[in-house]
Amino acid sequence: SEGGSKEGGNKEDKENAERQQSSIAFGDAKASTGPAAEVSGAKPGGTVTVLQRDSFAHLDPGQIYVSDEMSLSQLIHRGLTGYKATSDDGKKHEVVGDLATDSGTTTDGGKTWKYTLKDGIKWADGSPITSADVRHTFERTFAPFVANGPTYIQQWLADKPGTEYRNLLKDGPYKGKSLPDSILETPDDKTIVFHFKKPKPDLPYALAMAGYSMVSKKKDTKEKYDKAPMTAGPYKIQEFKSGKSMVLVKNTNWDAKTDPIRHQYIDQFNFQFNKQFEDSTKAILDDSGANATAVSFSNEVDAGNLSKILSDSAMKSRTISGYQPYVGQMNINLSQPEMQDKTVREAIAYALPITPFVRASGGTQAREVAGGLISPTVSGYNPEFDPFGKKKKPAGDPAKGKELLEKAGKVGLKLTFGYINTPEGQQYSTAMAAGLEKAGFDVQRQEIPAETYYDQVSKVKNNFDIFHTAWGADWPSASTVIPPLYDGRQIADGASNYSHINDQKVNADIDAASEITDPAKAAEAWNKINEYIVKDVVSNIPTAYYKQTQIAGSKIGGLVYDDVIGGVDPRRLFVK
Amino acid sequence: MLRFLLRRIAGSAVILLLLTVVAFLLFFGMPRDPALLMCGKTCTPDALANIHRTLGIDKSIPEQFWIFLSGLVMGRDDFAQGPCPAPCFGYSYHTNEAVWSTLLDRLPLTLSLALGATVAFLIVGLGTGMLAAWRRGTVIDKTFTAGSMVLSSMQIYFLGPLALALLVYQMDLFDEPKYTELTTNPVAWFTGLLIPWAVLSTIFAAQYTRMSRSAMIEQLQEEHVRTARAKGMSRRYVFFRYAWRGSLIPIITILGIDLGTLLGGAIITEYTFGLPGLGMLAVESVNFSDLPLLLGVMLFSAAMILLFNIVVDACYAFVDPRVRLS
Amino acid sequence: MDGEQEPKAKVEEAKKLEGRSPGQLMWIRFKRDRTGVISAYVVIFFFLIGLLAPLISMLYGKDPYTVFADERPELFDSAGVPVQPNGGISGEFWFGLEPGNGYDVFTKLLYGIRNSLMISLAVTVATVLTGIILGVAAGYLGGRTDYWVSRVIDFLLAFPSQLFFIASMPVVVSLFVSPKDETPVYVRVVALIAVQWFLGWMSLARILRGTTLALREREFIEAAKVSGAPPGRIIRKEILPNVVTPLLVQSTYMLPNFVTAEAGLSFLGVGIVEPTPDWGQMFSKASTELVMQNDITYMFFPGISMIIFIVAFNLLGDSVRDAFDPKTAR
Amino acid sequence: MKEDLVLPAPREATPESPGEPLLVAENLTKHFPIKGGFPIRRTVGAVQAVDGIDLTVHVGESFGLVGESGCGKSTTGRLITRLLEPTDGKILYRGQDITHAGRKQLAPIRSEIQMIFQDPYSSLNPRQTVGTIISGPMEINGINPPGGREKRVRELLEIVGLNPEHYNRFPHEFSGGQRQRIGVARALALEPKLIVADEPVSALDVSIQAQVVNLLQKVQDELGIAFLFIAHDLAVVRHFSQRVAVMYLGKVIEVGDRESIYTRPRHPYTHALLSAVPEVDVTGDGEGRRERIRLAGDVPSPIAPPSGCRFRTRCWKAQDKCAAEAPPLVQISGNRDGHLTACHFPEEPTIEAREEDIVLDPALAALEESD
Amino acid sequence: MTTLTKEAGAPVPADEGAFLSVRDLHVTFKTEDGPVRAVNGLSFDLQRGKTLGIVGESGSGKSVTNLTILGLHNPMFTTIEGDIVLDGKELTTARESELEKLRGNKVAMIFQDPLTALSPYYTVGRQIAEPYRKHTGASKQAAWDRAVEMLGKVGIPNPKARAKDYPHQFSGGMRQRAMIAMSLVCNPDLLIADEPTTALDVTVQAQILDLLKDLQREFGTAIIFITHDLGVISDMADDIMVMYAGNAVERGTVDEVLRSPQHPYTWGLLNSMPRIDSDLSAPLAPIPGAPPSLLNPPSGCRFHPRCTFAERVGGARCVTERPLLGPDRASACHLTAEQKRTIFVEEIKPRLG
Ligand SMILES: Nc1ncnc2c1ncn2[C@@H]1O[C@H](COP(=O)(O)OP(=O)(O)OP(=O)(O)O)[C@@H](O)[C@H]1O
Ligand SMILES: Nc1ncnc2c1ncn2[C@@H]1O[C@H](COP(=O)(O)OP(=O)(O)OP(=O)(O)O)[C@@H](O)[C@H]1O
Ligand SMILES: [Mg+2]
Ligand SMILES: [Mg+2]
Repeated sequence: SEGGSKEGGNKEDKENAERQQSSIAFGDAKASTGPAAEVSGAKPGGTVTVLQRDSFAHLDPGQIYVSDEMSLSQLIHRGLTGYKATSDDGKKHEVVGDLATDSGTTTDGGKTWKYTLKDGIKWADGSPITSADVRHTFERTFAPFVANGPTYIQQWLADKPGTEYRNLLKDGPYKGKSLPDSILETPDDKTIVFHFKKPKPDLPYALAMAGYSMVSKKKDTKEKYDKAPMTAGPYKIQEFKSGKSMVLVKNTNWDAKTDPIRHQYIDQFNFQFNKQFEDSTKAILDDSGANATAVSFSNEVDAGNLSKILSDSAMKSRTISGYQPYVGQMNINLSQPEMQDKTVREAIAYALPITPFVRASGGTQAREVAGGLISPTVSGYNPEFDPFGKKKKPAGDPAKGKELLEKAGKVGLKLTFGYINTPEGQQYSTAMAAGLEKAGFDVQRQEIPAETYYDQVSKVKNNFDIFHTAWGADWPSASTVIPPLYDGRQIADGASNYSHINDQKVNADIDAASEITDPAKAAEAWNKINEYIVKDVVSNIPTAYYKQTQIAGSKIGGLVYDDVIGGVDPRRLFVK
Repeated sequence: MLRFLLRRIAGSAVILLLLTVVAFLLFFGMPRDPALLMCGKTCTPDALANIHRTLGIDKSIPEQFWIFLSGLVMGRDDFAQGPCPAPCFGYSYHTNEAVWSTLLDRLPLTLSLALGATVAFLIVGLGTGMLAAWRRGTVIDKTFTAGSMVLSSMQIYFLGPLALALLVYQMDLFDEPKYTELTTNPVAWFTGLLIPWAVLSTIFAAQYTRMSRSAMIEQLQEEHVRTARAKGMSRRYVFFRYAWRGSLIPIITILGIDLGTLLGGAIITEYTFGLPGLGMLAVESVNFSDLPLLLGVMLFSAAMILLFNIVVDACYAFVDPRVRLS
Repeated sequence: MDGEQEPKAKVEEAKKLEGRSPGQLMWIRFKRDRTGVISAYVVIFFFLIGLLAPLISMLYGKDPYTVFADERPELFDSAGVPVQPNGGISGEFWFGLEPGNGYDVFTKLLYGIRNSLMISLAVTVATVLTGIILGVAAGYLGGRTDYWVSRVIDFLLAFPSQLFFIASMPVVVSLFVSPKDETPVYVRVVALIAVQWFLGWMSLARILRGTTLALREREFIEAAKVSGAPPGRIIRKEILPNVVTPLLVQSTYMLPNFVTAEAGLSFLGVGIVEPTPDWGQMFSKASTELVMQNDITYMFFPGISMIIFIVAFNLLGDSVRDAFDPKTAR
Repeated sequence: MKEDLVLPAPREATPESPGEPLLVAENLTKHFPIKGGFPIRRTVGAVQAVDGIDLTVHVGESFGLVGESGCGKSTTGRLITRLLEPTDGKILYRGQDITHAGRKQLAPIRSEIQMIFQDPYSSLNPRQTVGTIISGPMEINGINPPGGREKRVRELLEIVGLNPEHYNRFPHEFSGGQRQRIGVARALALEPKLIVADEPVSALDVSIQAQVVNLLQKVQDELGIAFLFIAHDLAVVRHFSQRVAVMYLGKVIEVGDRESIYTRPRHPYTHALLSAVPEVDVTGDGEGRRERIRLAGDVPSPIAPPSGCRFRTRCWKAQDKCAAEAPPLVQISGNRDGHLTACHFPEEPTIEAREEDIVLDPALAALEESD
Repeated sequence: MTTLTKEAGAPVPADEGAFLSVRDLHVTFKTEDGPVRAVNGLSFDLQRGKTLGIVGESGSGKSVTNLTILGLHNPMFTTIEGDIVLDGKELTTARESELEKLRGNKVAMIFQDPLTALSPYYTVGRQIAEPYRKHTGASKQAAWDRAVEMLGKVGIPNPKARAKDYPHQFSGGMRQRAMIAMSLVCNPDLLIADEPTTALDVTVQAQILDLLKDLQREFGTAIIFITHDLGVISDMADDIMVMYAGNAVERGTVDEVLRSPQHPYTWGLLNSMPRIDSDLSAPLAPIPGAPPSLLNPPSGCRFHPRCTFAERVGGARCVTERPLLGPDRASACHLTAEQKRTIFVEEIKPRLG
């Protein structure tokens, strides 16, 4: 097949594109007042079984940055802000105040942000949540052991890129030091003020990340918090057996009136881990007993069952699908001397076959050949953009590649290709290598252990000429895509500018776009940068947009694919 | 006899100690730094060093080794995760769980898998082997011999996926293998392990058929068996009392090795069927450069092998009075 | 014993002055064993296939590295499953196409057999050499040497071998590879050989030690000693020729074990990896959802060929043993 | 246990054994350590296989060594050929001390002391041709006989009564008797002065035994080779040896010329041994019936041999003295020259039947009483 | 007394008076190298209470004959022809269950190597008690008591305690005694002793031989005694049968066979055997050559390749014609009776001294 987007359909593309035109609004105090609007047909009670492949490695909000933990976090943790669904299909959202009374107020174009805590908000043990907890939450993100969570706000507060922010508060709040009022101000029990050096119009988005949910100051047990955190959401952890199971029960100290975004219909969530995609699919299809109320937050339908389910009309109401925020891309390491020749990069771009990646990931239902670096879930997505004709020739254009390589006089160029050592990685990297070799490259595949893959490719001094990564927006704005990945001033060990692109124009445009407060205009600016990078710099070759299809038991109600979460929205579920 | 066992146990302890050393060295040869895994996206050299410190891998190898050893015997309380009573294998770098409890956690699956399969293949294998020996030269014998030859040449990584593909995916007769605690749901425990048991015991049973057949035939040619016949004992009696007893010795030897290996984690089986037992744990620990876990699994597996070596020796004594009384 | 009559025998003797050595006798007995001979042919067939793989694939016109999923996309769906039934078997692709990247299964199997057998053969050779050196030394020298060799054997036998394999493969590989280049296939191969060898020689050494110990008690060794033969000569002339029998028998049992063990490692993903064709790596492909869910045809090619090979080799082993030692019951 | 009595001079020449002493063993001892114990393995005891024996083999004579299974005959033979390292004592070959000589030091005399083994099946390397087997010793010792080794091998084959054409055959193509001949040929290849023959005929059929005995006799007579002839068959030893030593549990208990041992034995054990030999009465005259002695039980374990006289546990004459004191091997009164006996209470020098059978075996006694 | 019958031609019916009567027995084994004719037309009889000694060299078919009487050969690889009549009952065609009743009960056997012939896994007492229970239906306790009694009888000291021992705790002589106790536990009418003393030392052998003789006297058992050793046989047997290559070559009472042997093979045996009282001046006179292969036995008289008297027969009779064993006292040789007598008296006897 052409591997491309035949079934994906242009209709859907357009729909997405349209949807992204209207970006997410920041809600006011009214929008931030609980309780959340009832889900139609919902009734309380019942137990839901959640089948998950991976056990939760982190429960400490400060360490949460992966999607399945973020889904869980929706149920147990609360932050200053959160996404409120404004439609019943999971496609429209608004950022509102969660623990805070609104999504935040700024008076100076985003440099100073003020938040006020609601009344009656409590931890699961009944103690009130105060501004001291909020301060503690942010201060501890500087502690060395908090290594896995997001870093936006820390960097903004410290006004430092990469990991240098840690110097602002080396040991976190644990050795008696704290952030000065000039940076983080908590004048009373209810008020929190952030002071940034530069405008940060995206703060309400950032605060909605699971990684910035609140941590109890009193109950903070540092490393151990990761296994038994204090919670504030509608559910609390009754039991957690790592690698096996978890039980969530209702948190009686959670007050619906304080929460505009969550519901508490279900009595109990029973998580089971180690359920491979095939297992969970099979169990849910089985639909008897506990399986009728089974769902998975992150497991997709496995590749083998996918087409069967998609073509089964009876399954339609139980099936949800949509894009994930990830975009796959082949990074060309611009630090490598041979890669500094743009013609060579173009040769790679033309020759690189995308089909192997699509194939290895399960076909066109799981991956869609990408034109640009901005996902369809993010504001500013442009479905028409496809400078190397990948959508038409997903298997690559070796002839064109060869022509360019010859033009550059580099036929037989040694190309070190670092690939992730998983069965999929092996599969697509060999086929990609075969495609590139047809264009005249001498591809040296280098395996990289899967567990340390990103650590290795994010070293500035790595030896790879090309390697594949995927990046998902942390919130539906390209501001969480373009700057971390393509800002030339962000090149550092562990940072995400994998291709080491350091283009003056890109840098300048990023600065400019960052300060645009109108979301729609910002989106357009970001897209421009995206197109410039792909077409003119040729440092990153987009490969595919990630798609995902999930199913649930027939007794599950309120099943919605939430674009922001990139999967089932667990907050709205109920048992029919 | 008791002395002999004590000596074997002492010897086993020495071997375990050496094994620990080797595993330690092996780990330090591994081309990855476990701290990198834990360091996350925002790793700085400082953070890395900090993790090294908390993991204890900033110390010299002998020092770490010594700490590990003393922990095994006396327990430790210098972990951030909490006190760690003996036998303390430390905490996993990756999951932060106590290794010992992880091992115990994974053990029931491996135990169920190994023992269930063992029961099946012993009954089937010894039964068919003895039947073939009893009916030596007949069609039954020839069928069993040929069948066991082919089946024993099968590999789990072929028979397993084949069984999965045919029984689970294509014909949909069974669920995919999964593990449920016996105490939670005995029926689910049984059905969930049925295919792995069947596959494992098919291959093993075929081996035991061959083995017990040839052991029986060998025994039947023993002179003392002929004496028993000359005494007028019936063929059945001679077969089951005299020949069988002797044929047990080679079988016990192999069974000891097999059980030791199976209980130490049937890596390929667990991998094939996606069962999270000790074997899988081993693979995971290698993948994550998880030294404490790796050491734990290695020692555990080796201990199993050694334990069954000793059990085999004890069984010899049980079967053969010459061993018992010497 | 073939009894012999001195006066009469002289006539015949003129005809066959050369005696028949035990080896020749074994060969005669072996040739009479039909199963053994057929098995031997099958085994030879496999080795020939391995040897001639490049030639065969040249004649057949394909190689195991071409990504047909990209070359001939019409034959596959977007997930890389051949669209035609039976794994895409056709006049062009005799054994079909591999789901995924769509390699040609026929050539892949040929080369897979070639690589697997090469590795296993190398392991066997290494093992046999080590087994001979250590086993014979321990058995013949006895005392301290024997004690330590035996302890080392005990120790290594207590190793959880598979676990050790998967744990040590990355380490061994990393010892050889410079970070710049692709891990050359030969490094993986050498590592595979080394790792399997490391935990593979003990049983043979143990058997040879036993044999040597028994031989040492045999009176012909004493006869040599009484004549003043130095130990070197005794080992070379008296012991080594006599361990050939157990050696040959053991090797015929060992080699198929190494083949399956090597395949097991590649199956687990620590042995040979894509795109190098290998038996075990084909099994690992065969056990993917893609194959199991869609079309299991692919699974049978590595599976059946390996079963035939192992069965033939085991039968051959039995026949070799019977030929050497006609007493043992079968 | 160690013999600490003053020993009579063993080199005394007797009329039956002319010639120089060729090989002298003094207080020859071999203890095999038994390992065991817990937790550390150590030596916990010893098999006192040979416990201080004195032997002299003269040039050209055949010296017989008899005794029951396990009494240390083979060990003695292997000590003398230096296959084993003696625990104690001395071995002199032509006056030269070879007790602890290394392989190199032994080299010059290696060719002079050869061995013939018991088991015709295990004494020949199954993987070598007869030619290789017989020429092996020559090759090792660098002997190049005129006309080449092959010619010499063919000669040797002829000497031992085999077809020289058999040169290229393998041992498995021969019968037991023929193999034993090959063994003899191998021993002869180096033209030895002394051959230690460890039960060379006991594994052979009666009809073949005589072939080999005759061959050995021929070899001894014609080539003047001395033999240490080990056997448990008293009749064969009598046939072959001029002097005979009787061993019991690691000790020589009686030694003397053939005549003395077989017709005038003094030690009770020698009496018992001779009386136990089943005889074929071919003449049918039944005259001169021999005594009948039935010992009780088997030979005690050499790990913990009885104190004093080792035979006392099965001896009908045993008294307290026997337990306390080990009798020295001396020429007791009534013995001829060179006939030494180790006994406190020796028997009459005759093998004639006594008035009453000596039956020590309780079961036999009971059964016979009931008749 | 042994009665002797014509071998070839019409088989003579079994002797009515004989307790055991073997007629024209052929035993052939199928082997990989071809059929092995281990016993080739053997006939003999045995009276109650008597001892028949069978001598012959290794491989002459002594053991095979006696295992055939007990029906212990594997029928898959063995063909048995001829008749074996024990106490009026035909054994070659008897069913396995009938044979089982017979074995250990009416006919018992003692094997050469008591170490391998006793099971290492069960106590000596149990192994002795087993056949007793089976054949007499005695209770466990009664059988055990009987075993202890038998052990005492064969001279095991402290039999009560030793019955609980395992064979490996016994010495060689004691094991053979236990073996004898086991064979006699059911008072068999026929005892087959297959080289019961070959593995033992002379002093122990003498004990065991005496024991057997005494027990035979007490129980009145008929014994077939197999051995290589003429000395032993002259001590034990009433009658002697000499076997060579699957045939009986000479038969008679002890006195007849040992004092006036008629067959060249018997002469050879006597001449080649050193005796404790023989004349030392005469060298031993071995039988030349080696025993024949049973796969491909010599034609005619099987002894002819080794026979020094074959020329005296004249012609090639020895090579072509198989000599028959006459009835009663007889030998299977083509020499005339006169020749045999003169050769023995003039050439053989003087050497025997
Ligand atoms: N290498 C050895 N290690 C330990 N014990 C030994 C060894 N060789 C012999 N013995 C013991 O020494 C004693 C004497 O053995 P030896 O072989 O000399 O007896 P023998 O008289 O030759 O007996 P046989 O007639 O059975 O050959 C026996 O008890 C035997 O078990
Ligand atoms: N089961 C069998 N299969 C094939 N050949 C056999 C079998 N049993 C015995 N024979 C052969 O039959 C012949 C006679 O054997 P048998 O055991 O009767 O000899 P024997 O006279 O008892 O000898 P020995 O004195 O050595 O015990 C031998 O050549 C032997 O190889
Ligand atoms: Mg000996
Ligand atoms: Mg026999």
